[in-house]
Amino acid sequence: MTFEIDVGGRVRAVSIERAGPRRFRIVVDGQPRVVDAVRAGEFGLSLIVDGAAASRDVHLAPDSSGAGLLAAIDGRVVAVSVNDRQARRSAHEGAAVADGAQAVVAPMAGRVVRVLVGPGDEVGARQAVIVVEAMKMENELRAPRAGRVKDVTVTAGASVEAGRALVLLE
Amino acid sequence: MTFEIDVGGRVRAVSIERAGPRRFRIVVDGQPRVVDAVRAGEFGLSLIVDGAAASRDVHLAPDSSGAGLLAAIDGRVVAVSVNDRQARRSAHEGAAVADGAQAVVAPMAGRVVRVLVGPGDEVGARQAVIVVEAMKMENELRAPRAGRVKDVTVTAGASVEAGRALVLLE
Amino acid sequence: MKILIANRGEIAVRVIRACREMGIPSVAVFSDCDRGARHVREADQALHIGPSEAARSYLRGDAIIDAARRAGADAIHPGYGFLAENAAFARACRQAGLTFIGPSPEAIALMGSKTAARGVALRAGVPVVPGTERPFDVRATEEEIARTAREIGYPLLVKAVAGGGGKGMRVVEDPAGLSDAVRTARSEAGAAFGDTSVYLERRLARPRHIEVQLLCDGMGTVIPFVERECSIQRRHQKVVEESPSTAVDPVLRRRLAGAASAVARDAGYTNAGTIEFLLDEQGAFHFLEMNTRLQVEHPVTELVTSIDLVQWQIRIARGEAIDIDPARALTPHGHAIECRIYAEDPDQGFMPSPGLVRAIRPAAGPGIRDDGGVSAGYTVPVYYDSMIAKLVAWAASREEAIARMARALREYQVSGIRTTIPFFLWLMQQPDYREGRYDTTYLDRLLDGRRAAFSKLDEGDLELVAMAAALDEFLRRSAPEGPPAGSVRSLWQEAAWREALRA
Amino acid sequence: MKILIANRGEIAVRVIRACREMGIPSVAVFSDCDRGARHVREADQALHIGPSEAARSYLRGDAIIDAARRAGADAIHPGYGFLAENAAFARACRQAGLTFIGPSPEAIALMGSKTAARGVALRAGVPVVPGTERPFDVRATEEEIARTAREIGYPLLVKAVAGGGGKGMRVVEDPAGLSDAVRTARSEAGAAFGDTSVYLERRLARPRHIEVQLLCDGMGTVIPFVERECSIQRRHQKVVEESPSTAVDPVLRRRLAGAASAVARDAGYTNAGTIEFLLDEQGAFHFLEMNTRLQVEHPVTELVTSIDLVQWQIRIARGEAIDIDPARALTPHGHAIECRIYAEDPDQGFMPSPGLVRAIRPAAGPGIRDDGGVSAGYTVPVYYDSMIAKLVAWAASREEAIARMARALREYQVSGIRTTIPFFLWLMQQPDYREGRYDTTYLDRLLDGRRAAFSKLDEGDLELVAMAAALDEFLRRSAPEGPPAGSVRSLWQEAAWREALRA
Repeated sequence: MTFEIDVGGRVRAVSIERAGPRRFRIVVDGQPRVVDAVRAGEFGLSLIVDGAAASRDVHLAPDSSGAGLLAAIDGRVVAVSVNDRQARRSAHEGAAVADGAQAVVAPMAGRVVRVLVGPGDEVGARQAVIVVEAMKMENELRAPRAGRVKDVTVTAGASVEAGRALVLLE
Repeated sequence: MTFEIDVGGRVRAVSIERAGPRRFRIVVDGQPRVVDAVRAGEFGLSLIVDGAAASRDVHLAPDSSGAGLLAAIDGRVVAVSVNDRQARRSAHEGAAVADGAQAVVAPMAGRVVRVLVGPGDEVGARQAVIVVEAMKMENELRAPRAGRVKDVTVTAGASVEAGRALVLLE
Repeated sequence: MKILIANRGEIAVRVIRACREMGIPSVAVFSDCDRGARHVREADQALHIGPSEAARSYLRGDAIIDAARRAGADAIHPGYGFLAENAAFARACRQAGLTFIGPSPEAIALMGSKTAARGVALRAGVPVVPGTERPFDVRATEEEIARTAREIGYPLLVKAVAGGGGKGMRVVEDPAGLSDAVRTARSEAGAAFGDTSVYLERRLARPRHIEVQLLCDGMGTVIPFVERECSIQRRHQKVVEESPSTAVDPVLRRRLAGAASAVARDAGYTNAGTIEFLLDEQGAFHFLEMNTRLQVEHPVTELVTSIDLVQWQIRIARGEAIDIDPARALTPHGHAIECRIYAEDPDQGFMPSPGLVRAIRPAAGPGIRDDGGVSAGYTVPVYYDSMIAKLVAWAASREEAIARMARALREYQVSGIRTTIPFFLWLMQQPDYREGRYDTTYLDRLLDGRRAAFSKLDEGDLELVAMAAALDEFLRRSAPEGPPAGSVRSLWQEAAWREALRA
Repeated sequence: MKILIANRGEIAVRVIRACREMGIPSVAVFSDCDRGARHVREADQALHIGPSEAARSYLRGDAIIDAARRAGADAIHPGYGFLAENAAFARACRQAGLTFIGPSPEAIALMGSKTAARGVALRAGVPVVPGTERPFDVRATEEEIARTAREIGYPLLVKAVAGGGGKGMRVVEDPAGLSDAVRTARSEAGAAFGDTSVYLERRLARPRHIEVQLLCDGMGTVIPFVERECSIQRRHQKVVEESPSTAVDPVLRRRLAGAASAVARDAGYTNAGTIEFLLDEQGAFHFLEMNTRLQVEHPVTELVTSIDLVQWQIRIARGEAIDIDPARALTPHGHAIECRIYAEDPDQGFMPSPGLVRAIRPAAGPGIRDDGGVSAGYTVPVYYDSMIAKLVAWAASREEAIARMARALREYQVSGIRTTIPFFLWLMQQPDYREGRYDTTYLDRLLDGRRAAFSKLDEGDLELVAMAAALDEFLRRSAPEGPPAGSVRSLWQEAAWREALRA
C-alpha cells in the first residue's frame, strides 16, 4: 500500500508491505527500510528501525480542529497529513482560501480588541491585521500573504466565533 | 431504564431517568437521588450528588479477564457487574462452577510447585489445595467452599495455562 | 475547617492536595465549561457557580460566597488571579464570617495600588524605581504630565495604578509618544480594572526580575525566602522561573530579604505574599510591586527550601504561629526551574490552542514535580488563562536542573492540542539561558523576528514521522472490521475490537 | 559512553532517565512480551534478546553481551535482579571489553556467598547474627548439624549460602523440625541457585531490617548514607521502605555507617552497594548480608540526601572520584517513604494480577516521585516480578510523608488490573505503622488470618459505585450508533463517534 504523507512542507511517498507479525518493509521516497512497529497506547506507535536498532516513539492524534493530525516525537510536534487530507494547520494558520481571496479567520472564540487595517490597505506577508483576545491574551492575527485588504467584517469590541472570517484579502 | 448492579455482595436495583443535559434522577433500592454526571476520560465518570454536592470520581474498566468490571473509587477497587453478567471476580476466585462440581482453576499461566491434597481428601472453605508459581511468586490456590477432592489433574512441576482446572471438588 | 477554593485549574488542584494532606475537606466551584475539569473531580464537594465567562462565574464573589454557605465551608482559598487580589471580595468574605486565606482586605487594598505600595516601600527605606509618587489626577494636563516625564527621563513606562500582568502599561521611548501612551493605558486600565489612574516610572534598561516570597503570621513573624528569578518573560508574562537566581549572592540575598520584610511589616501584611524587585545592571535593586497572594511560581521556592507554602497559608489563616527556621527559608538547597506549560502554539506566535486533550502523560521520575490542571478527555476552554500544567525540575545544581528539565520536557506527552513544550525544549538549549545571562528583555529580543519553528525536526525525524503516519493508516485499514453497529453496544465487544486494533 | 541496560520495567526506565540527563545514549533489550514495554520506547536503541521466559532473555548473559556489541554500547547497567549479582556475567562483560556498572566480579562472588560475606564482616570487626561460619559439607551428618544447631540455639534459620529474596530459607522452631528444614532448603536452593549449600543462623525474635547504602569509588573513597528502614515485609519481601528509620538515632546512625564502610573496605568493594543489618530488640545490630547492586528502594535515599545514586554509579564506573560531602550523605533531610505498587490483588491473598493496563494516571504534585515502568496499553506479563511502579513520597516529617503518601495513593489510577494500592492505603492508616512501631514480623502477623478486603467501601460508596455502573450502561445505550463498520474506517469518523460517547 502506498501513502502520500505531507510533513515538514514536503509530500513523501511511503509504501508499506507487511514482512512479519510486526515487521514492515517501508520505502520512503525510494529509500527502503525494515521497521519493527507496534501500537503503544491509544495514540502511540513504537518504531524500531533496522540497522541501527534506533527506537523511536511517535504519537499521532487528531488536532483540535479534528481535521488535521499532530505528530509528536521526543517532545516536538509537527502537523502531518495522510493522502489528500489537507495538511492545513487547522484554523491556526488564521487563513482560509476562498475563490482567489484569502480571509484571516478567528482561530477561536474571542473578542476583537483592535482592527489594524482598513479596506484598501496594502499589507505585507505576516503583517498583523487584527487583534483578538482569548484566554486572557491578546492575539495578533497576521496576513497569510502580501495583498490588499478587501473588507473588514468586524469592529473592535465584537465577539466572534471560531472560524469567522475577519479580514478579507484580495 | 432499570439495571441490576451486583457490587459488594449484594444486587441493587438502579433505575435511571434523564432529567437534563447531564442530570439524572436515579433510584437505588427505592432511595431517590438527583445526580449530575459526566464522563471524564475513557473510563472515568464524575458524579455530583445533589444535596451535599458531594463530588466523586468512579473509574470503570473491564478487568484482566475482560469478562468482569472493576470500579475504582478514591484508590480502592471493587468488582461490579451490570445485569446478568456474572459478577465473577474473573479467574481470580480460582473457582468455576461446573455441573455440581467445583474446580480450582489456574488464574494465570505458571508452574505447579506443590499439590497439597489428593483425591478423597476433605477440605474446608478457603483451605489451600495447590501452589502455583507465577511472576516470581508462589501462589496458594484455595478451595472456594468446603467439600471433598474428586480429582487432581496435575502433578508438581507441570506447566499450566490460565484457566486450566487443577483440582476438582465434589 | 472546610475550605472552598475560589479558583480552577492547576492551582485549585494544588490547594485540594494540600487540604487532603492536612485532613481538611475541600470544596470546588465550577463554571459551565469546567463541569468535567480536574479540580471538580478531585475535590470533596463541587458547586456550579455560573456560565463559562469568568465575569459570570469565577469573578462572581457573591456566587462564590453563596456556594461556601451552601457547602458549609468556613474558609476560602482564592488561588491566584480571579479574585485573589480583590480587596472587596476579601472584605465580603470577612463580613460573611468566612476566613479568607490571604492578607487582610486593608493590606490588599493598600498594596494593590501601585503608587500607595511605592509609598510604603519608600517609608520602609526601600528604593523604588524612580517615578511619580502619586497617580495623575484625571484632569492632569498634557503639559503637567510631560513636565513630570522630563524630570523622570526617557525611556519611561506609563503604568496603571491598579494594573497587573502587563495590562494598562505602555513603554514610551521619547516625548512624542507620551500623550498617546497615557491615553491608551488609561483606556485599557479602565476596561480591565475599572480604574483609569496611571503614573509614570523610569524604564530600566535591562533589569532582572527578582522576587522575594514572604510568609507573615498574625503575631508579627515575617519569614523571607530565598529569591526567585523570573526574568524569562514573553510580553511581560513570566514563562520560566527559577530559584535561586544566578545574579544574587548571599550578601545581596540578605539585603533583598531585609528590604522585602521591611515593606511587609510596614504594610501590616499577613499570610503569603511576594515582593517584586528589579535588579539593574549595576546590581542595585528597586521595589517594583507587591503581589498579595500565592504566586504561580511558588513551587520553585518549595523545592529549594522544602517548605510547603500552601499548607502554611492555611495554618496562618487558622491562627497558627509560623514555626520555620529562618535560615532554612533563606538558604537555597539545590536549584529548581519551572516551565509553565500553556495550551499555545509556539510555532504560530504563541497563539492559544484550546481544545480536547485526547491524552496526557506528564513527565515523572527523579527530581520532577508536575503540578497539572487537566486530564485526558478535558476540553481546554477558550475562556481562561491557557496554562495546563507547571513542570518543575529540581537538581543539586542549575546545570543538572536544566538537563533534567530537558529530559522531562522530552518525556511529556500531550495529544490533541499544541503546547509550549517544544519552545521550552528549545529555550533550554540557548547558550545565554544556560549561562544564566539574561534579563527581562532577553526573551522578547530573542523571539523578535524569529520565524523558524521551535519544533526542529531533521530529515531523519521527518522521515520517521512519515513512516509512522503511513503505518498508522496501514494498520487501521488492515484491522478487523469495526465494532458491531447498533443502538445497544456492549463494552466487551467494543473492548475486543479496540484490542484487535492494537496491531 | 553508551550504556546498555540489561533489565526491564521501572529500573530500566530509571537508568534511561539518568543517561538522558547525563547526555549518554541508552540501549534497551527486550523479550518477546516486552516489545511494547516502556523501557523499549524510551531508550535510544532497542534490541530483541529472546523469548518471554527470563531464562531465555533477561538472564541470557551471552545474548545481552551480543546485543551490546551490535548496538555499539561500551557499558552495561544491570539494574537489580536478573544478572545484577551474577559474578560470571560481570566477568563476561569485562572479557568482552564492556564496563559493568557495578562492583568487580570478585567482589560480587565474595559477597554473594552468605558465609563468605559473614567472614568478611567478622574480619572487619562487625557483629553478625550468631550462626555457622562455614556452610555444611554435603556429607555432613544429621547428628553433626543437630549439634551445631544446639550450640546456636532455637529458633533458628536454615539458609542457602547462595540465597536471596527468602528463597532456600526455612524457619526451625525446635529440634524436631531440623532435618526436614535442611532437606527442603537444600532442594529449593539447588533448584533456584544451582548450589545446595546451607548454613544455620539464629533467628532473632522481632528484628528490624535496617540497611546502609554505600558508594565506593576506585580510589578508596567509601561514602555511607543515612539508613533505610525496610522492616515492612510480606513473606520476606520488602513492600514499603523509608528513610530515615524511627529506630535509629544519630549515634546509632554513625555506628551503622562505620560498620557498613568497614565491611565494604574489607571486601575491596566499588560502585553502589548496600549492607543489610538486623537490629534486635535490645538495639544491637548484626550484619545480615550485602547486596552488590542498586536496590529497588534507592529513591528514598535519593530524596532525603538529594544525591542521585544512579548518576553516581555511572560516574564511578567511568573512573570518576566521588565528590560528595560525607555529612550530606549521612544527614537525613526530611523523610521519604516508598510503596512498591505490584500488579497483585491484595484482596485475594496478593495473587498476581497480570493483564492489560487500560489506563494509568500516576499520582503527582508536591513531594511525589513516581518511578513507573508501564504505560497505558501495555500488558503486564506473567513472566516477571509484578512490580509496575514505585510511588515515593517526601515531606519534612514522617507524619507528613504518610499523609502525603495516602493522598497520592488515593489519586493513583490504574484501570484494567488489580494493584496493591488499596492495601497501602489501608497500611498507612494502621496505628502501629503510623507510630513507627514495627519489625520484620509485623506485617505477616497483621495479615495472618485477616479476611476482610483492603478496599473497604461503606454503604454510601457501594451505592455510588452502583449508580456509576448503571449510568455507564445507560449512557452507552443512549449514545449514538457505533462508528461506520467496514474495512476502511477513518480516524475522523471514529473520533467523532467517540466524542459523542462522552455524554
